Amino acid sequence: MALSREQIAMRVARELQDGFYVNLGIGIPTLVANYVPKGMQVMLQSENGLLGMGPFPTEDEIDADLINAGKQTVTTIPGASIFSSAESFAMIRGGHVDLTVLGAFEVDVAGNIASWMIPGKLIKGMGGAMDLVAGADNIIVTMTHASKNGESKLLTRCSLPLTGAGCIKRVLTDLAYLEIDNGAFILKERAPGVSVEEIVSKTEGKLIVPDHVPEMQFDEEA
Amino acid sequence: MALSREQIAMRVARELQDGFYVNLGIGIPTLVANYVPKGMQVMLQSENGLLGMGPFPTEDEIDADLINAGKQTVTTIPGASIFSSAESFAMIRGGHVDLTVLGAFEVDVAGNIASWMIPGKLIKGMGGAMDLVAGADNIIVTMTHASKNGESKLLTRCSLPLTGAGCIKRVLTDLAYLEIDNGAFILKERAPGVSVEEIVSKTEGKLIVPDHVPEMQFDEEA
Amino acid sequence: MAGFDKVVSSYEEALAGLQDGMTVIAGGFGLCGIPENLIAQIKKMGVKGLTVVSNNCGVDGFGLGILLEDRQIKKMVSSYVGENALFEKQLLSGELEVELTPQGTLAEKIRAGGAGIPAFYTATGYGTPVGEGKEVREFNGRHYIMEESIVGDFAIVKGWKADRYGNVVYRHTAQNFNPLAATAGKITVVEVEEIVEPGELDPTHIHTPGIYVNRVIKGSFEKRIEQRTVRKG
Amino acid sequence: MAGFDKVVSSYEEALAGLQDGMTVIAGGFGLCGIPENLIAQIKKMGVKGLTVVSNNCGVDGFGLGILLEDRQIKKMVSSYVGENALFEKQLLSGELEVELTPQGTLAEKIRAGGAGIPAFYTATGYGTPVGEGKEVREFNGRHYIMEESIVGDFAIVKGWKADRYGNVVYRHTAQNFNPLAATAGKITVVEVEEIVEPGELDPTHIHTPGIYVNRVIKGSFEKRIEQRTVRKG
Repeated sequence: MALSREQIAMRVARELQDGFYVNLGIGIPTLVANYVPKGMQVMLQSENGLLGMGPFPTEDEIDADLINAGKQTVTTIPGASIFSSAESFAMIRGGHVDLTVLGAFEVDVAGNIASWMIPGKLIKGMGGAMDLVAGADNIIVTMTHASKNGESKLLTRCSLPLTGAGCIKRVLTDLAYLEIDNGAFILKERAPGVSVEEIVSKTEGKLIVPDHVPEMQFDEEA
Repeated sequence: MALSREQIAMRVARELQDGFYVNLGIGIPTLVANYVPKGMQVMLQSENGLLGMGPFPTEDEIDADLINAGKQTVTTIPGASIFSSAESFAMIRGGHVDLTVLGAFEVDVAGNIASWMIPGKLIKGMGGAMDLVAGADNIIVTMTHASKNGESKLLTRCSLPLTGAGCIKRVLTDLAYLEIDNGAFILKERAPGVSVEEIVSKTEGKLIVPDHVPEMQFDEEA
Repeated sequence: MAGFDKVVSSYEEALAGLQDGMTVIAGGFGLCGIPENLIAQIKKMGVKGLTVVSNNCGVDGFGLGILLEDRQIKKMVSSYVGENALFEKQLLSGELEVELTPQGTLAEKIRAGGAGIPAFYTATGYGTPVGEGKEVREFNGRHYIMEESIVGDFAIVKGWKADRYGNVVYRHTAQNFNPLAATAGKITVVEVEEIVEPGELDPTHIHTPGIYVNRVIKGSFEKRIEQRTVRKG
Repeated sequence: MAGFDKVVSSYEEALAGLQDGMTVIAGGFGLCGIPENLIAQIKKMGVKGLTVVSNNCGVDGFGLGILLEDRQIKKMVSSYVGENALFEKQLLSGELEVELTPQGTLAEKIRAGGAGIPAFYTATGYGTPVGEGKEVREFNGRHYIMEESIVGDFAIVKGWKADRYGNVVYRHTAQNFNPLAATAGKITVVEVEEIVEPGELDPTHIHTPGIYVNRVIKGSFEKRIEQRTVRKG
């Protein structure tokens, strides 16, 4: 069965390391914060100028002057710092963020990513995504493997305007965890109960399937 | 008679305007701060990261962490701000400083200035001077008109390595106040008791002498 | 008004000189830290043909969104259109010229404008539509594109407190683009919640030194929240 | 040391990994805000062939000047030589390679190094020896030269207070190049007068966010004054 939003977040959370500074994009990536392993500390960077983002505020704590990059009201943790957008992207562009998690419309075998525009139909704008993918060595893309019509989003070549070129090495979809290397997707893990065949059929770009593809395990409630 | 250091500072001070942000170089320029006209406010910028420099401290006030660009212990005035060297030169390079006063070894008719190096003999380094002359529209150079041997320092072409090219429009020497325009020095004022002939003889670069060259007046004690 | 006292008493005075066709850089991220009263004054003045540089364009009916209603904006330079239906509509229909600029590049372009840096290189946008037509250059084996700086005829800024000399501090993440915008306006206007006397702000805590600021005005602010998210207490 | 606790307890640990031939960026201006104990530790370690990026090179016998005595420095990148006889002597004799860099350009090169900007344009130095061999480019009718960024293997920084997570505040003009250096070291080491717990520093007053900092150590400081100037009380 395809992973739930929560399971995607749980699987991403396994890539965290103690002491990581992490930027989580809007949507599913935001949920990763709920699954930081016990005893591990990570610090969340929000590109509007906050390092050390805390949980949502209580009704009493709400402050219009304290939001994250998703424009949600948030809090700070002890040891947080707040700064300008130039400083925030100095951190991002300068490669100081340890892990970036963000969504996408499409990725391809060359590590290209498209996430900000569907010509003639939808323009969200790139926000900070282009800076994040250009600045990070360590990016995980979370997305659905195929559209509702079954069309693959893991492509030979992205069809939509790019967010970044050649910068993506790891993709977690609702069906599989894949790495991108040397012009191909490499199937590393599959979602519980999802067959290799289904993944193959829904992956348009070149896919390398190792002899053994372990199934993800989720002990926790999701 | 040639102007004293104090008289040079007094004459420069007449170019101040109320509300000016001013950067004063090391040496004579520093003295300008002593002659700000009564009722006028100027704010001194020191390129090591201080806007709103106050007078020297008393013995009790001395603080090793509070110095100016000349490495002298100073104080701050109410309304001062302190920032990094990058921010300080953002101000300077960005043209936000209203007036810069600095010394020089040589200037020439093209508005070039040399102030940081005598090959094989002396290297002070340019410090912030190259940024100051590149960033300011409004610069006054203070210097002696000629060397002790009588060699002119106001030249057709600077002989020493430049600090900045084509950036100087106003020069105050111990003998005269001159403007630089269209490839020539224009003699605007002469020091009390100094003849036009002496200035002509000590100016190597092209000099335009108007029919009337007023003598500077110093009412104040100097 | 003598010396360094930059306080003005009316929004008319605060934006005096703003004319049709000018470029305005606005601080704020989403609806957080936006100069809402200065924007309302621009609407009231009715100036047209503006180029507005701002990460977002407010929302329908609030913030910069209200300047779209009467087509006062000719061109937006922004990174994000997402939460503003009228903005997206005018963009898709071509009524509004939009220069979509990555958020970090936008921040750096404004900072550079204030800092006398005419252009810089960044890897952001290389190989994407943002890089099209821009100079590409390799440093240490990686590709970068050249981005030019931005300066504004006016910068409109929302601060928390300012002293009379125009030194400004921002509150929490309402800082965002505001200190950058403040450096890059030929005329920089800051509206704040509180005006204090020079000396009341700690010199090392000042976010925007007064040298960048031309006018200061005290306003009162709605501070609308875009995404009200809470947890149980 | 788990999570974000970056405090180390010895200067040996603070500079572990520093090797011959590395590039070290040092904060400080004159003798103000210099990481004096970290410099002393470099002398003690005896590493050689260093490239040191610092606005000044201390004075004879104090600050970075002590690294000149045993020729530990191969190359200096500085804006000012003026107050250091040994520095000027080694420079004039050619024993020491010196890349004289305008102060504002030096500050911006270090900031750019930390910020992922490989190069930028500035008018500073155009038409002077500093501009020789550098690309010249015109923007809006004015000439600018291209300057490339600087990164260091180590950055050594003097702060006032830091929390355990490496958030740093500086005192008065001891700030200077320190926050820039802090961003540009592959390993950034900050020595401070006081270490506090996370949460004790106001988030909006932090000059160097902890993300840039790898190690923090508490030291005691001589803080020598270069030009002791006083007025009568």
